[in-house]
Formats: sequence, C-alpha cells, structure tokens
Amino acid sequence: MNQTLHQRVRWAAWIAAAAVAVCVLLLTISYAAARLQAPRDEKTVAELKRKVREDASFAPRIEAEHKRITAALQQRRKRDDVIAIVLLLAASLFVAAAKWLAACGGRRQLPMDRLVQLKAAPRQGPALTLPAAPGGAEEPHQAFVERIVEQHGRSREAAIPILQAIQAHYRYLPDEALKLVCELTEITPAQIAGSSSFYSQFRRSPRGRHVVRVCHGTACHVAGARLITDELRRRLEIPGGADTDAQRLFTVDEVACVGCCSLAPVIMVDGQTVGKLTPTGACDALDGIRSPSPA
Amino acid sequence: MKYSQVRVLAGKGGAADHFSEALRGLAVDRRDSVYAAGDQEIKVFESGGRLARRWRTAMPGFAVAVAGDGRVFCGQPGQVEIFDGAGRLQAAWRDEQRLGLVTAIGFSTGNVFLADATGRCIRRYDGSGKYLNDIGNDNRMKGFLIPNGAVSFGVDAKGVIHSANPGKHRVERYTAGGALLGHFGRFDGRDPAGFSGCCNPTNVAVTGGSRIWVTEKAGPRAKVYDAEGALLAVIASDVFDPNCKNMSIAAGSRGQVYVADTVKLQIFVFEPLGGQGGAA
Amino acid sequence: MSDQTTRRGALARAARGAAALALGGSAFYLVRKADGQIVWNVDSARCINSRLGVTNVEACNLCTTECVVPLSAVRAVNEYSKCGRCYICPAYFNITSAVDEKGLPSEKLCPRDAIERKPIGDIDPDDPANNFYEYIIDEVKCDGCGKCVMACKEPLGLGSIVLRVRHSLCVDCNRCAISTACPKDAILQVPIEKAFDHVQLGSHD
Amino acid sequence: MKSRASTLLAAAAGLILLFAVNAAGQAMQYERPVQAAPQEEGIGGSYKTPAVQKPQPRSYWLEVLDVVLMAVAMGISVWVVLRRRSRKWVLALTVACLGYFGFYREGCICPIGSIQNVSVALTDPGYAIPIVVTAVFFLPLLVALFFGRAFCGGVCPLGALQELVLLKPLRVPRRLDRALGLLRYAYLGGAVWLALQPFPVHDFIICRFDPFVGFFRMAGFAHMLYIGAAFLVLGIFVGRPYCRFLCPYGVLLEWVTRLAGRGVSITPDKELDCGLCQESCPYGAIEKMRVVRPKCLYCARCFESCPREGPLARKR
Repeated sequence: MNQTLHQRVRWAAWIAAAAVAVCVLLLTISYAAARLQAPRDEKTVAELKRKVREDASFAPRIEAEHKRITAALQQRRKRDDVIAIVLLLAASLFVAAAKWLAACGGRRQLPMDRLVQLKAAPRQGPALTLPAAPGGAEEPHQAFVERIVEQHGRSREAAIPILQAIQAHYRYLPDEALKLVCELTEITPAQIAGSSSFYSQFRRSPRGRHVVRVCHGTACHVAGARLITDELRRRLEIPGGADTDAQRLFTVDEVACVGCCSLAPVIMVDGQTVGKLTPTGACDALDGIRSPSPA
Repeated sequence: MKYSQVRVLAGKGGAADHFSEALRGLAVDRRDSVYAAGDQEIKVFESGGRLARRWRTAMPGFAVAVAGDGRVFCGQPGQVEIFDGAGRLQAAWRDEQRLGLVTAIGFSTGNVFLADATGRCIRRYDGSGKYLNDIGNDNRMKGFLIPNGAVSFGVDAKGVIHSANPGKHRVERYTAGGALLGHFGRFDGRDPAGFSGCCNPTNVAVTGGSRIWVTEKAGPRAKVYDAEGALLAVIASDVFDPNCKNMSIAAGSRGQVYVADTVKLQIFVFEPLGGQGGAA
Repeated sequence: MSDQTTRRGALARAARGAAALALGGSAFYLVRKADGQIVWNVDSARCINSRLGVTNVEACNLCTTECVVPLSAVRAVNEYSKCGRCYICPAYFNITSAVDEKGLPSEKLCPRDAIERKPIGDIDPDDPANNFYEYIIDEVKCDGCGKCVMACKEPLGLGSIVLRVRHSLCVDCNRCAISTACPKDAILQVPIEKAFDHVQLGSHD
Repeated sequence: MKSRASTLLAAAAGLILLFAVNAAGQAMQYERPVQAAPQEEGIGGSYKTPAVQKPQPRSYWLEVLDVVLMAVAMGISVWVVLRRRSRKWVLALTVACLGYFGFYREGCICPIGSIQNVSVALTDPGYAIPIVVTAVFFLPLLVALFFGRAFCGGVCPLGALQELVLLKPLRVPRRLDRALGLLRYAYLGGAVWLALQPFPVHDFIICRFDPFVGFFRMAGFAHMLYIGAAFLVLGIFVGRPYCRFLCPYGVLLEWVTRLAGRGVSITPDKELDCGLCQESCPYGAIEKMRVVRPKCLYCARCFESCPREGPLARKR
C-alpha cells in the first residue's frame, strides 16, 4: 500500500517534470518563432508600403497585414499565458512530489545503500577481526591464571590489573578463572565481586563474537531505538536478562549517544555505524554479518 | 512660374520693427505698404521695408485690413478697431451677442466682412457697422471646419468671397448674401496642387479676380491658384519654420507676396521671377 | 561575570536604541516629505511624441518596447473634447500615402490597426467631407507606439491624442523601466490627483 | 491750502479714473474663446462626447492593506518561529505570502527594490516617495532590529519561491559561502551608486535584474526569465542562492540583525549537541550548534529536525 503510493508520487513527479520541460520548450519555441517572424512581417509591410506608392490598390493588403500581425500577437499572448499557468501548476506539483519523496521516500531508501556498504565491510574491514574466541582451548585456565598472577603479584592491590588481564583474554570474567584467582592470591571473593560489579568495564557473562551497540541517545530513542533493540533480541532469541545469544555470536548492548544523531536510529556493529534503520533493516544488517561468519 | 524671396521684414525681438510674441495678420495697401498685426500692435512697413508707423491696439490683433478709403481695420477678440491711416482710433465695433474672435477682414462696395472664428462663419456688416447677414454657416456643419482656430477669406473685385474651409480641404466661393457659388481644392498629401494634412488651406488672400493665394500648415507652404482652382505655383515651402500655422498672406500690386512666419515672427517677401504674373 | 553581562546587555540595548532611532528618524524624514499616493504619469509636455516644436522625427516608441508588462501599460488616448473630428485625420491615415479613388489616403497609420473611424452626428451620405468623424482607439490593440500621437500634435493636428499610463495595467514599478529609457524624462511620478489633469502642452522646448 | 486740496482732489480723481479704466479693461475682456474642436451642439444628431477612459490605480487603502498584511505576516513569522517553533506553519506562511505578495501583487512593491528609491529620497531634496514605500522599506528592518530576519523567512516572495524549490541542499563550503556573500555588498553598493547618479547613468538595477519578478507577472524579458529559471534550478541544490549571494536588502537586514536582542536559538539549556540542526540548515546559519543570527533566514528547518522538539519528538 505504502509502496504503491510511493510509486504513484514518483510517477507524478516525473510527469510534472516532463510537463515543466515541455512548457519551457513550448515557450522558448514560441518566443523564438515570434523573434524570427517579426522581421519578416516588418519586411512584408515595408515591401507593401513601397509598392503602394506606385499602386494605391495595395493599401488594403497593408491593412490586412496589420490586422493579421496584431491578431497573431494577441493570440500568441493568450497562448503563452495558458502555457505559463500550466507551467506554474506543473512546477508546483513537481516540487511538492519531489519534496514528499525526499522526505518520506528518502528514509526508506537510504538504509539499503548503507546495508550494501556494511555487507561488503566484513571482508575487508579490520574492525571485524576479533580477539581470540571466548572459551578458547588454546590454554587451560589454570596455566593462564598462574601466569597472570606471577606477573601482577599476589597482593590485594593487584586485583584490578589481574581482573583486567583476564577480561582482556576472555572478554569476560569466567567463574572458574575467578575461583583460581582467589585460591592463588590474597584477594577475597568479596573483593572480586565488588570490583567486578563496580567497574562497568568488567563483564561476568560471556560476550558474543560481534558486539551490537544500539544507540539509545535521545534522537535515536525518539526514532524508535527501543523497537530496534526489541526486534534484535527477538530475532537473536536472546532471553530476558541476558545480552548475548546462545551461539555467542552477537551481544546487543544499549549505549548512550554514539554521536551521529542525524542517522537516527543508529546501531554500531563492531565499530561500523549503520543509520536510519528500521527494526527489520537492523536485523538485515546483522544477517549480512552472520552469513559469512562461522568458518 | 517661380518666385524668389527678395526681402525679410520684422523678426523676433525687442527692436521697434520686431515682434516679441506673435505675428498674426498682414495687409497691403495700394502703395504697397505692409500692415502687420502682432503682439498688441500694428506696424506699418514701407514698400522698401522701413518701419513707417506703429501703434498699439486695445487687444491683440488677429487680423488687419486696409479699406479703400485708407482706414485700417484691426480684428481682435470680440471687436474690430478702426484707425485712420496715421493710427488714430476712430471707432470700435463690438457686437457682443454675435461677434467673436475676428481673424480676417474684407471689403466690397458698402460691405465689411468679418471672419468670426468663434462662430465659424463670416459676418457681413455695412459700412457703418450694422449687421446684415452671416456667410458660410448655412450648412450641416453650421459653419466652416476650422481645427486651426481661424476663419480666413479674401474678397475679389466682383465682391465674391473666397473662404478657406480647411476641414474639407477646399476654398469655397460665396456671394455677399451667403449663397455658395462653388469650391475648388481636394485633399492630396503628395501632389502640391492638393491640400495636405488634416485641414488646409489655413489662410486665403485674393487679389483682383484672377489670383488666389493660400498658405498651408504642416508642412508650411504658400501657393497661388488661378480663379479656376488650378495651381500656378508653389511660392515657398522650406523657408518657414515647420511649426508655423495660420500664416497670414497678402499680395501687392506688382504680384509680390507677403507671408507671415508665425514662429520666427518674420514677414517674407516674394516676387515672381521675370516680373510677369502681376496683379490682374 | 554578572557585571560583565549586564554591561554587555546595556551596550547592546544602547546600540539597538541608536539603530531604532536612526531607522525611525529616516523613516520620519521620508514620511514628512511624502505626498500621498503617487503614480507614474506621462508628461505630455515633455514626451517628444506630443511635445510641440518637434517635427520631422520618427515617433519614439520606447514606451512600447521598454514596459515590463507584455503589452505596454502606456497607451494612446484620444481626449475627445479636444479632437477636431477631422475628415482626414493625420493620426488615422498616413497622409503621405497615395490618394485612392474616394479621395482618401490609401494607407492607415496605426501599425496595429487599433484606431476606428466612424462618422458621427447627422450623417450626410452624399458628401463624406461634410461629416464629423470620431476616432476611437482600441485599448486592447494599442501598444503605445506613439505614431498617432506624433501625427496628431500641433500644428498638424490638435494634439488630442496623447500617451497615458493605464493605471489599471501599470504595476507601479519602483523605477518604471520606460522612465529609465526615456530620453526626455517624460515619465514621472506625480500625485494621483494630478495624474488625470489635462496636461497643458508647453511650447517649444 | 487750496492748491493742496485741489491736488488731493486731482489725485482722488486720478485714482478713480485709474480704477474706472481698469474696470473698462475688465469689461473688454473677451470671454468666448475659439473652440477648435467641434462641440456637441455643433456636431448635432444627439451626439454625446464620449468620456475618456481613465482607469484608476489600486485604491490607496488597498496599498495600505498590503503594508498591514506584510506587518501581520512578519508578526506571524516571528511568532511561529520563536514561539511555535514549527516548520509546518512557516511553510504555510511561505505559500500564502508567495501567493499574495508574489503572484497576486506581482512582486511590487518590495523592500529590496525600495532601497533605491529610499536612497534617492534621502539624498535628493526634490524626490519624495509614498508613505507606503517608506513603510515597506523600514518595517522589515525594524522587525530585524528586534527579532532578526523574519521578513526573509516567510514573507519575502523572492525568498519564498527559492525556499519552496529547495530539495536537496548541498553544503556550500564556508569559504565559498563567505566569498559569494561578498557579491551582495558589491550589488548593494552598485545599485545605490547607480540610483544616485544623474540621468544618463541613473538606473535602478535591482528591479531591472530581479530574476523572479518575471514569473510572478508571467511575462518579462526572455533573458531575465532564463536567468530566473537558472536561479531556481540552482536553488534546488543550494539554499536560496539569490538571498545569500545577491540580495542587497539582505545586507541591510544582516547589519541590523547583529543588534537584535532576540532571534532563533537552538534550545540553549537542554540541547543535545547532536548536530542535527546544524546539518539541517541549508544556509549554513548554524555554526558550532549556535545560530548565526545575521545569516538565519527564519525557515525553522532546525526545529523540525530536532529530536527534542520537531515532529520526531511529537510522534511519541
């Protein structure tokens, strides 16, 4: 329904534009024709005037010629007036239709371009090369934690650096690793719990391979960021309270303004910004990443 | 027949023999003295061109004429002043109900004809100033057609009045009683024999019975016709100021012609080449 | 800080006041000078088409070519009360053209066929010279070329045809395009009540 | 003694005589002038001299009404932009004013062209302009002195025409914008200079080269119509090219607006710094999230695009 209206307006714009062009063309032709005709008429009259000096019988012809020229001028004026009015109407129709298309139609079109851009991005963009996969088996927890503790010491002051190192490695704080830390150092579980919940940089649950930040700044909020978040979570089957899907492919975060309100609503997928989205458009954007992913 | 310009009288200026504002009427007496009515004066030039006399009139004079007895009539708005030859006022005719602007004066035995531009006709009076009848307004147009604002006529030796009817491009002949005898002239913008423009001739003068002198306006020219209305000559056309209108014309005893240029305020004197063509 | 803002505020207010005063003052000066509604008007005594003493020149048709409205807002008008109703009207006929068999000039003067000629009053069917004729200018056809004005003026005619601004058509430009082009400054702004005054034609120059 | 009396008597008699002569002169005054044109009674046939057509110009109160309408329109513009902060209303005002001042009144009189008349009237003691023109010239300036260029926003028909065709505004680089903006000063200077010159040089170029008035009148010189069309096509991509780069009245409004106490402001206390407004302004009048008031043309696009107060906000 919306699509057909869109089509119709587009047609109207084209027709109006064509009408404008035709009217301008007609007026130009009319003007040029008059400009060409005028000297010819003058010449005819001059010729007749010359002849009438010898032969008075040419006089009525001069009069007829004058009558004809005047009538033609008046007719041309009337015709041009009509064309000008049509031109004005067509131009206003064109402007109105084009504005409608630029305003509503534009929003529908832009995301498609951006999506194409985004789909092309994973293959080349360095932004999508992620650190090691979570829960990777390349090093047992035990050995890793021991190495970290050796580096930072066993005192209580080392708690934050140790947690940061673990977070940097796993991109979250696995419970097993934290247990090991408590065992190996003077750090208490209570201290760990306190630090890890106080600083927002620490996560206690695993993180998806791709981080989707849905902007909830005011501009995006009013443009429907909530709907986008909801749709993404529904599509990715992320249970309530969690933020990452079962395959640990996507983590959906709600963040404050990402600084491009003009593209609202906006999401950032691994540092790539996609704007002017609809809920479905956002999901499509993720599909673009998902399909080539689990290699 | 050709004419050459022999003399120029008067002119525009403050000198005694010059006019400052207007020059409207001309007349010639038997001794070929020229009477010119202009400004609010009558100036008399001897035949040699010297200013002989000048006197003031009560109102601006539009016409001047010399009667057979030497009295000088001056036509003015609403009245005619009559002077003796020396310029002493003898009488003033006023006919308030009838007489308007007098633009030409003529005489025949016992009659004085006054051209009345306001009434668009010629009024006939007897020698004592008693009104007799009108001439030229017994027609559908109730008078002459004078977009120029002046009625002009001349009286020949037989007492026939030759009057210009410029709107019809004609010179019409009337008896003293007002009966139309006939007319000559037609419109033609190219043939000099025809009268050009909207309304010509503007002024007419007659000498004897054989010459009818006329002037035209726009472009100004003076011409002479014979009694049958055949063009004898174009006396002059290019010497006058192109904006002249109602140029008074008079002819002397030897066939010389006087034409008043109403813009330059000069009187041009022309004489026929070869000395023939004198008055009949 | 607050001191500074108030000082700045005061300065701004003063500047604004001064500007308002300047604007208001000049407006007041202009209003004092103003004389009601003024309109564009052709001064017939200056227009070379109707000015006396100008002869043997082509009629100026700048009014036709310069006006911004399609058919010039300046049109010829016959002041009937001054018209001589001539049998052969030099504004209607081209009086220099050949005479036809009816004794009239064969050509008409108006290039747009905008003048109509008709006998008026008690019409004499036998002698056309015996009639008065009314010359009526067709407002719709006339474009103000001034040929008839030039032909009608003294001493050839009575000068009853003059160019007039059709105020209903005139768009009252700030600066009338014709007046800019007019070599004699004959298009002037005059108070409306003077626009229709009968213009007394001045004499030579 | 006696001689004295006689002199007095003679003087009195002389005076009386003088008056009498004068009276006689008066009586002689001729009162029936020659009518060169035939009169009704001379023409006969119950002929009546037709009246000469004398079409009156628009009546004065209608011209005053124009001024009043302009003032009202500016008032609406100020109210809509500063209070309602609504683009929709501005758009409605723009269309209305384009219709009335543009197509119905055919673009005359306008304050832009009045610059020339006013400058002549201010310098030439013999030249006066109607009060209406004075009002038309000064009203927008006065409004600008207090509220900014409200006239440009919805009222000026030339601006309105360009405003409506603007589809895809391109960002004009700041420097280019500045450089082209200098043209206005040259134009203003040239126009005033030419207007003040005596006859042969004297010209009112602002009116002569008004690119849009031909559209309003649906007539005009072909070259001006083409130039106007070119301006409109350019105006699809560049916001109001004539206003920003040529309009000499804009210069005056800009100067006056610098002193303005109030004007368009971008929600100074609760703004988001999201930059949407800056991006939405086709005239480059928002810099660093602040309105550059002298350049602001009162179009209210910034409000429309603002997430806090535009239709985006109202949709919730």
